[in-house]
Amino acid sequence: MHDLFAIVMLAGIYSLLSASLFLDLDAVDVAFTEASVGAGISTLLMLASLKLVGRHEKKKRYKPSLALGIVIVTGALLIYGTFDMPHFGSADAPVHNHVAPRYLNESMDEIGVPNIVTSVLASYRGFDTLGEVVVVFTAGIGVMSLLLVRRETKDIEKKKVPADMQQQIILRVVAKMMLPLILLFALYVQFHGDYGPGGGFQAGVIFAAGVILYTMLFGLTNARRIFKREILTLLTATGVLIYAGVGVACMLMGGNFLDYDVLRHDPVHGQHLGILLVELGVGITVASVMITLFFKFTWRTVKHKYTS
Amino acid sequence: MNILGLYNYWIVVALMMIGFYIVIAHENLIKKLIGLSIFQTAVFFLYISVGKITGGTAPIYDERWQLYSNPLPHVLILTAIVVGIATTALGLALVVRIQEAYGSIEEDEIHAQDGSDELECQLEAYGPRQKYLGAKRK
Amino acid sequence: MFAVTSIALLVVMALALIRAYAGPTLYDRILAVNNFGTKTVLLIAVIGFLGGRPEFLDIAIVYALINFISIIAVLRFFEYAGERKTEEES
Amino acid sequence: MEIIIDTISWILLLSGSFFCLTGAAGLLRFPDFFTRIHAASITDTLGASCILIGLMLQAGWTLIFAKLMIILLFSLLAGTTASHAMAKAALKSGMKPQFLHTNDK
Repeated sequence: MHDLFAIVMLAGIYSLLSASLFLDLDAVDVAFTEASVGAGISTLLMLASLKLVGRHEKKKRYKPSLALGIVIVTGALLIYGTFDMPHFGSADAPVHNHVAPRYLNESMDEIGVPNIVTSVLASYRGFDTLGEVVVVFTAGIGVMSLLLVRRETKDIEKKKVPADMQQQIILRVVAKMMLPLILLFALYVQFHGDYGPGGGFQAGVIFAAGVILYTMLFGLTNARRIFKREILTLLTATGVLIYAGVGVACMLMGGNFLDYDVLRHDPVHGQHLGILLVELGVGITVASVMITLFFKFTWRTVKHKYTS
Repeated sequence: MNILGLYNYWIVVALMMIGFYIVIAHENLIKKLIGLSIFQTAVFFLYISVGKITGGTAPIYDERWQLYSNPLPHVLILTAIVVGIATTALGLALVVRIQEAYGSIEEDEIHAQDGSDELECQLEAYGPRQKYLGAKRK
Repeated sequence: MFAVTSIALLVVMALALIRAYAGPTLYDRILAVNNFGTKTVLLIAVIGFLGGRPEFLDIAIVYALINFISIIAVLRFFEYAGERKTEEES
Repeated sequence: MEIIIDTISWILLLSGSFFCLTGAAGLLRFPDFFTRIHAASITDTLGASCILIGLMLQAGWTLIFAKLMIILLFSLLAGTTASHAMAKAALKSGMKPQFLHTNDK
């Protein structure tokens, strides 16, 4: 298959399928993330960049038999390696006997949050998550500097709504109706993450998806009026600052870094407050980085359209 | 010992090798990125399937259930997915810049261009600067 | 009963997948992807009941949402990408 | 009462699966895009509604019911709109329905 568009669409299906598989393997939070990130944002970014690089792959004449050989040998070695692994679904595998029982048994007393994934993510392993948020932040900065554009010219600004979307009136009306619900749902996912699947990462991505929907249907200029570049940059940094700030606040109040017990008189209440703030920081950073990424790619395509 | 109980690892290995093959055998950079993400998903499957316990349920506390799957791999993979999209976006941005600089996203064409006009590139890199210095001296 | 429904949905998804792979035009693929997405939403809802924990319907909502957005994205970006190469896909 | 509700929901689930299957068969077997979108989207709407209402009856008056309701509304709204947008985009890109061709001859 040489049409990259079709390939990206099949990759989107693959993401949906793998998310269903995660759901079947009891990883609801992971399924949530994979559905919104892998199937949603990843496909969107791929499509936007296909618009820039063209959608046809050049045909190749030779057969890469050497590559096939390497792959088969590596695969055979890996399968040989699996013979020593614990069986699928067995409860006495080494993974289940290290720290996991502690998380499962004492999370409810120590943290007081029903969703154990959230409590591990934001509290037990909060330091890891801070690192991940910084990685997302850095990637946002990287894309910003790679796809830097010069000042916007005047004639582009006149073009408010994309031409092909002006025709789709029904689509635009329905999308306008749905937009508040999507943003509301994102907030629900954000603050319900303690009790069900969800949390800052997923909520940020869903919020960004709502904004991206608006951008696609009503044009970049309209979306830029609400989400100005300066505000987005500020928000990207603010999220990381909130996360790290909670950690520093814990230190100032006499605990360790990101040790939420000291935030309130009751340790469980402190944990609740800490997780809420930290997830908020994660959500803000992820949402603004995703929106920025999409804006950067779309902006390039608009520029291409007018210069070429 | 029942070997068939290991089928989850075989699926992971198969997916991983498909991703690996796409990365090394295809010249198109977008296809390479997709292969990379398939490889990535294979690793996610490995972690998540290790965390599954037969008869367990999702690790969200509820009175009706006693046995939960292991939450630790879920946490690791959740963050890994978000970091994965961040790196994919960075890769796509690089591909876009490569397309602008070389006019192609096929790896062999890029290499061919690099080989043929290496000298020109050097001239281009040094030429204007020398001119500028020369002008300054005058 | 849930098992019967979920098997039927899986069959539907497989058929949609064949259509998505076979094409022949890009719009057929988009249609198949859309159909696949809506069936996944239903499958997740049914599997929740099958597994005895139907609380996780948030995921199905996200699927429906993402499916809609990605269909719009494909339509939006495809029209422009079509402009560059005027050759119609056969 | 319980049995009646269960029976109704089973009938709805089964008929929903049937409609989805017919839709998929149409998607696979029909000759061109416009007939395929017809088969897929119309049977889809009915099938999805049947399955979701059947699940709602199983759930009873809980939060699950409300969430299923949201999914139903969303899929009715988004599914139809997406089908409309697809058909319109295809028509605008110059794709002609096959049956017009045969009638013209």
